[in-house]
Amino acid sequence: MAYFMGIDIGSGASKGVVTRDGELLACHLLPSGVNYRVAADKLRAALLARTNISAEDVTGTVATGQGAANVLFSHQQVTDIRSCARGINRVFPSVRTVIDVQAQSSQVIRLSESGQVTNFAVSEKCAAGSGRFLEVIANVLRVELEAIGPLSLKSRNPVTFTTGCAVFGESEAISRVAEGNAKEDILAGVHKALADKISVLMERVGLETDCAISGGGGLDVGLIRSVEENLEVELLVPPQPRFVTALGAAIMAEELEKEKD
Amino acid sequence: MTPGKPLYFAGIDLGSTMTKVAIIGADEQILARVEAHTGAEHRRLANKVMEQALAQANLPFNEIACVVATGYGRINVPFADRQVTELTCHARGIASLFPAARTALDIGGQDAKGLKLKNGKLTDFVMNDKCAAGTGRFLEVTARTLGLKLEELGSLSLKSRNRVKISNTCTVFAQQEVISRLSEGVPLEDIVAGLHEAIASRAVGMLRQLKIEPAVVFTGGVAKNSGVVRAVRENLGGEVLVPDDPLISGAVGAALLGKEFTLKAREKGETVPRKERRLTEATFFG
Amino acid sequence: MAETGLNRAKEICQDRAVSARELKAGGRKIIGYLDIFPVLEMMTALDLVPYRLLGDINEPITRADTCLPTVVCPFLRSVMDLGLKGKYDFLDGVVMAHGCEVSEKTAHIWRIYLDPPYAHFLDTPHTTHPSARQQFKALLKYFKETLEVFTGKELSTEKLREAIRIHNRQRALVRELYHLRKPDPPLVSGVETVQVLIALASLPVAEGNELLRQVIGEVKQRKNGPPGKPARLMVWGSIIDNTALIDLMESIGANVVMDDTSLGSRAYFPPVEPTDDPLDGLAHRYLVALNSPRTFRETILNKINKKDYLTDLENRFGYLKDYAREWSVNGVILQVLRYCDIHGYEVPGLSDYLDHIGLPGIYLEHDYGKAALAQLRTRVQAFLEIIG
Amino acid sequence: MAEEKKKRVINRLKTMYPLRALVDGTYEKAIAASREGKPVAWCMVNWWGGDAILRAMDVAAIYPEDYGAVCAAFGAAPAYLASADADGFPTHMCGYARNCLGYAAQMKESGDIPPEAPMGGMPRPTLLLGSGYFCDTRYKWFQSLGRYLDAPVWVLEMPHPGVKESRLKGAREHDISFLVAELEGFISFLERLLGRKVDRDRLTEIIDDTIEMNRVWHEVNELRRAKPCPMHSRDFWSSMPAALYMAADPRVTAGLYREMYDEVKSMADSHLGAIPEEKYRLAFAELPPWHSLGFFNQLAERGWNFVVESWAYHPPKPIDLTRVTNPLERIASLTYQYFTGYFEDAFATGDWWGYFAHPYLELAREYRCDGIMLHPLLTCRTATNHLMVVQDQLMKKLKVPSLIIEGDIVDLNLFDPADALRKAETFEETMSHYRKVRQAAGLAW
Ligand SMILES: Nc1ncnc2c1ncn2[C@@H]1O[C@H](COP(=O)(O)OP(=O)(O)O)[C@@H](O)[C@H]1O
Ligand SMILES: Nc1ncnc2c1ncn2[C@@H]1O[C@H](COP(=O)(O)OP(=O)(O)O)[C@@H](O)[C@H]1O
Ligand code: SF4
Ligand code: SF4
Ligand code: SF4
Repeated sequence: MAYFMGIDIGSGASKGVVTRDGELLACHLLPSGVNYRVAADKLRAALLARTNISAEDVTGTVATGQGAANVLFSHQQVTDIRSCARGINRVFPSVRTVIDVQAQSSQVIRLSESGQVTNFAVSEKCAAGSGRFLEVIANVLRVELEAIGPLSLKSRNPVTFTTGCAVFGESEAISRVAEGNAKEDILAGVHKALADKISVLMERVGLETDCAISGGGGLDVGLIRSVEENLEVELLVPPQPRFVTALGAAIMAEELEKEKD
Repeated sequence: MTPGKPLYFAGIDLGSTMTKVAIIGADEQILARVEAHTGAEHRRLANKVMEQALAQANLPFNEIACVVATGYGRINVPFADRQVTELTCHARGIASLFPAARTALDIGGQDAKGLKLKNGKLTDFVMNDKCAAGTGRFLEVTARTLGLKLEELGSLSLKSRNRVKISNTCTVFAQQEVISRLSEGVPLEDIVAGLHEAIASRAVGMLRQLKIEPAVVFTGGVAKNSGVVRAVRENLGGEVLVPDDPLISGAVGAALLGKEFTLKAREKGETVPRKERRLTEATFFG
Repeated sequence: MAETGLNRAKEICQDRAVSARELKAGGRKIIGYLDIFPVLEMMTALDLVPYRLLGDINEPITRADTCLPTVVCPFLRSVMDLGLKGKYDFLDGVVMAHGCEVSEKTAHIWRIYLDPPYAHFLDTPHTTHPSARQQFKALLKYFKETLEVFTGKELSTEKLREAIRIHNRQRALVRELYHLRKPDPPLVSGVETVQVLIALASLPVAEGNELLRQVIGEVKQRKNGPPGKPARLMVWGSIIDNTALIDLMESIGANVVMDDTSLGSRAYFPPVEPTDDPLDGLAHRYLVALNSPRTFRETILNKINKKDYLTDLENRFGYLKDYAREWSVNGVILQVLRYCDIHGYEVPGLSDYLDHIGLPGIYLEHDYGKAALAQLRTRVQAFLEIIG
Repeated sequence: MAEEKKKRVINRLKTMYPLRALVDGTYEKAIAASREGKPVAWCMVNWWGGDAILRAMDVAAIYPEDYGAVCAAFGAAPAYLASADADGFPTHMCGYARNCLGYAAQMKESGDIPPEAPMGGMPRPTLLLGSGYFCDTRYKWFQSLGRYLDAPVWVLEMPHPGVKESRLKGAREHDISFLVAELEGFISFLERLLGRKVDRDRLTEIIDDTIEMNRVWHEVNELRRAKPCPMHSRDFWSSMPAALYMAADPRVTAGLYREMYDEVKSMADSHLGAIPEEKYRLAFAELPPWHSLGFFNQLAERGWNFVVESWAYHPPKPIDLTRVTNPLERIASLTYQYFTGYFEDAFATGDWWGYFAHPYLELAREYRCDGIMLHPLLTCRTATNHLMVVQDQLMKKLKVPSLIIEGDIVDLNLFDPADALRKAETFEETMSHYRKVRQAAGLAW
């Protein structure tokens, strides 16, 4: 019996999964904090504890995400674009396009029926194009991240942001509140702004259905609705969108092992 | 306005971060200067700042011959007789403080500007107001992240012997970089110095779109930060003049322009149309 | 209220496609053209309606991202975007020229992705060398040929002469309209002028002439023209195919009284001179007489083998000095769309020239979007304060 | 230069060095000529024989485009770019042009070659030879130099072949006679400027040598179809300027290309590749990031071999010109061939989008490429305009994927190596995937 581990060190959160015979056994998430190495070690310890196995039982580990280089115990590092494609392929084999919204960037990935990346586009290094924009606004509105989606759905009158910058957007949101705009309208405005950025990426790679959303953005029903409206497509949402990339990494660890044989 | 009676002029600079008011007399002496946070909640309090300035000058509002508003909230000040852009006002204020000034850099909360001056007047300018990187907001966010006061950043960074390079341009992501550098044990002052360098090199890069001629003046709230001032000097490789109160130049310029408008109108036997001298709140999205 | 010419122009301008579809329903064939180098007379002579391709500043560019990169000027990307979105589906063909390098590229990309029944690319030399003039005339013959094949009709010299006459008429009328901007305050505002120009770009030339006559008549009569303002501006640079930018200037204390852009004076001022072979007159007008910075003009060398910078500037920009004098301009806006090379390269030289003749100018680079325009407001206002 | 790693993964050709030295030497030669009071021209790449005419008239020619790449590689560009910025040239314009404008500004200010100019610098020109082809920059740039230089500008005009309209009856003949007329026009301009006549016999000789030089250089590149490919793009870029910017007597250059031919041939015969293990074969479009060429070493470590570049930097496909008697017509015909030879078949197969994507399809097929790396430039539209079409057509017709890495030729701030590497790594999977797809579709590689 072989166990495999996928470790995804994201800019905000570190996610890890353990698989056995292609089955997902356990997953775990913790904040990446400032020391990715520590996060990676803690994540492994937690995963081992959950599955009740020891480090030696793990046949292969693949690390991914922006902090992948800090996962000293991994056997290989792969880009999160690849592992996200693999992961979504396992969850929804019919998916040909996946929108991955993380804290640091958004990306649109096209993939083959076997989960290989066939095309991709990544957002610029600007917080206004990533999940971080939502965090920033949620924070100033004093709304829990979990609540922003449902709240945004209630909006009837989304505001239009006059700036394309997350930082100025923050002050604008504050002023809007002081002006008497409803929080849901402000949130819906941010969701729309981010969805527009995603549409631009989508134009570049071309949409092929089925289409799914992964990453932390997949937890946000407000964002999902905005993207669906923009692209005029229904999005498949995996049960645990934030673990898709880590799952993909574990799958790649399995593949690596098979290649050896 | 009865002739012979002393004339007073007020300038109000409603910035994104700070609201500044200056009141001057006909002799251009500054009789009052007040600076307060603009902040979202406080923004309606522009009238309060004006009130404080009037108290400082010991004048009833009615005595002010002309009120000129500037800054990015200038359109929303109901009691201002005229609105003038911050570019023109800063130029005028800077020229009155430093008659030799030919080039000026102004970094405020929401934008960075480069000005060219000739004979005390604005002749050319450049502006960055699209991205928070390179503006005062970058430092505000940093201070918040580090739990420091804005005022502390400057002197702290001057202690640095080995500043770090901040690789993220985006303000938001740079904050994260700051945190991870800290956790790596990089001394605080080296990080702050790195941030100052980032902001200075960006601003100077923008300023270079104008032909830089001495004397060069550095104003705006960020010029209060001695670390950025040093970094700007290094980047320019030359002397940079900083006024004692770098915040006020826009408001002073606005007041000076108020005087000019009034005198010009008088020459023609006219008066500058006056708004009601009532201290009502400013609005936002006018 | 009786329909005035200005109102009609405004209406056409609000939805350009309406008039096109009406024409189409009436059995006319409509040919889209880009920029000012396709020779309109040839189309008019064959009873085709030349219809200028313009962008839409209010429509976010999305589809064009798949085939034109973002480093292409946003005007062309907008044009392409509208094409891909089917907003030009009433066209029977397109003619594009080698105006600037990117418009040349757009010509091919349009053909690849939209494959219209008729398409012609008219190469346009960059110099006015004698050999280039000959070349251009030869290229006009090819253009004539493909038009004849497309329409199945012969383009006779008489018809061409007649078309030249009626286009020249339009040019004269536009000049007349521009004369009405000379008084202070001008009789017609900058925004109104743009509306008329956009309408002209959407109508058959004869109808355009009618509209112009009507507008000129009523503008001369009216009492409620634009108010006097301290600044009289001339706008130079990349194409302005919408009212937003001019509106911004006129809403903060300026009258825009003159332009040097390709939807405005540049497109209309030079007439076609009569020649034995009308193709000669046309070739001369479109290659030599049209004043666009996309055409390179050598500064003639005298005995000394050195170029004199000021003489060169005078040769290139002297006409702007005349415009400024005739229209009593006291400030020039040098506006360039981001990524427009043709106009971008001119900026320092033109600024030098304006300095030399003592006319203030300011350079504005913009993105062709309503939101982006808002950020120009402070800049324009500061300029008005500088000249005020 | 800075980033070049110690470990050299790419096996550089020995015969490349003298070709590179030839180009580097032009700066010194031009300075010497200028000191002796001889005329110097700053020129754009002028395929159609402007170079031959200059050489026949003993005018030393240097190429500010090449100098832009030199300044980028030496790290001298930022200071020149800043000067151009300061003078108000918009930053979205060509990096080469802004580099040169800044250089000229500094030259005007100091009255001489700027002190830290790489390769000794470019001496003050007697004339500027601009070009009406490829991009608007290539004549607007030289026109703008009037701010700093008093040299007259001549623009050599080009027709625009390679489009559907250039296939109309008689158009080709017309275009070629236009080219010849333009060359004659340039000759008379030069004769007026320099006050002497061109030696027509010498001109004929140089033209014939040029044609031969291009032929040999073409043959060298044909050898790169070998698997593994013995010559990496980096060698191509180092040796291309000798032909592209007529760096020396074309007869000498032809000799050096012949030596290169021998070296590449012997490597191909013994199945030696330019990198240790060729896992992926790539084409490159268009201009490389001159400031970060070390990046290709990192890719070479991963098994990426760059086997061919876009047609625009390659010599024209050889044609038989023996029956053309007028030498100017010979060079004009070769020029015409350059602008049409790579897409002749585009029209034959019913497609008429000419030079846009067709040559890339052909290269991908002939050089058996697994992918193409597209380098859209933020400051150059010419090298960027068509790339999305290229990407689209390569995928639709040949199932060859494209990797897009944005950057710039001169401004290194616009290139992010870490991000580029992340994209490249992902792209390996894409290339492997499409290998299988092509196989399934019955494509040969
Ligand atoms: N509970 C939640 N509800 C809505 N959005 C969420 C939630 N949790 C996280 N997000 C979004 O997901 C983003 C983080 O996504 P993630 O994929 O974990 O990024 P990273 O891997 O970079 O840390 C946040 O910026 C936020 O936008
Ligand atoms: N005491 C201080 N020390 C250091 N920096 C300061 C201080 N006060 C203000 N600042 C900086 O100045 C900026 C505000 O500058 P200001 O010129 O008033 O801008 P605005 O006109 O947009 O309000 C703040 O963002 C902050 O970075
Ligand atoms: S615009 Fe704002 S969010 Fe975007 S990079 Fe700049 S600072 Fe960051
Ligand atoms: S605006 Fe400039 S780039 Fe765009 S079409 Fe006109 S000349 Fe060409
Ligand atoms: S092709 Fe591009 S890089 Fe070359 S000169 Fe033109 S704009 Fe510059």
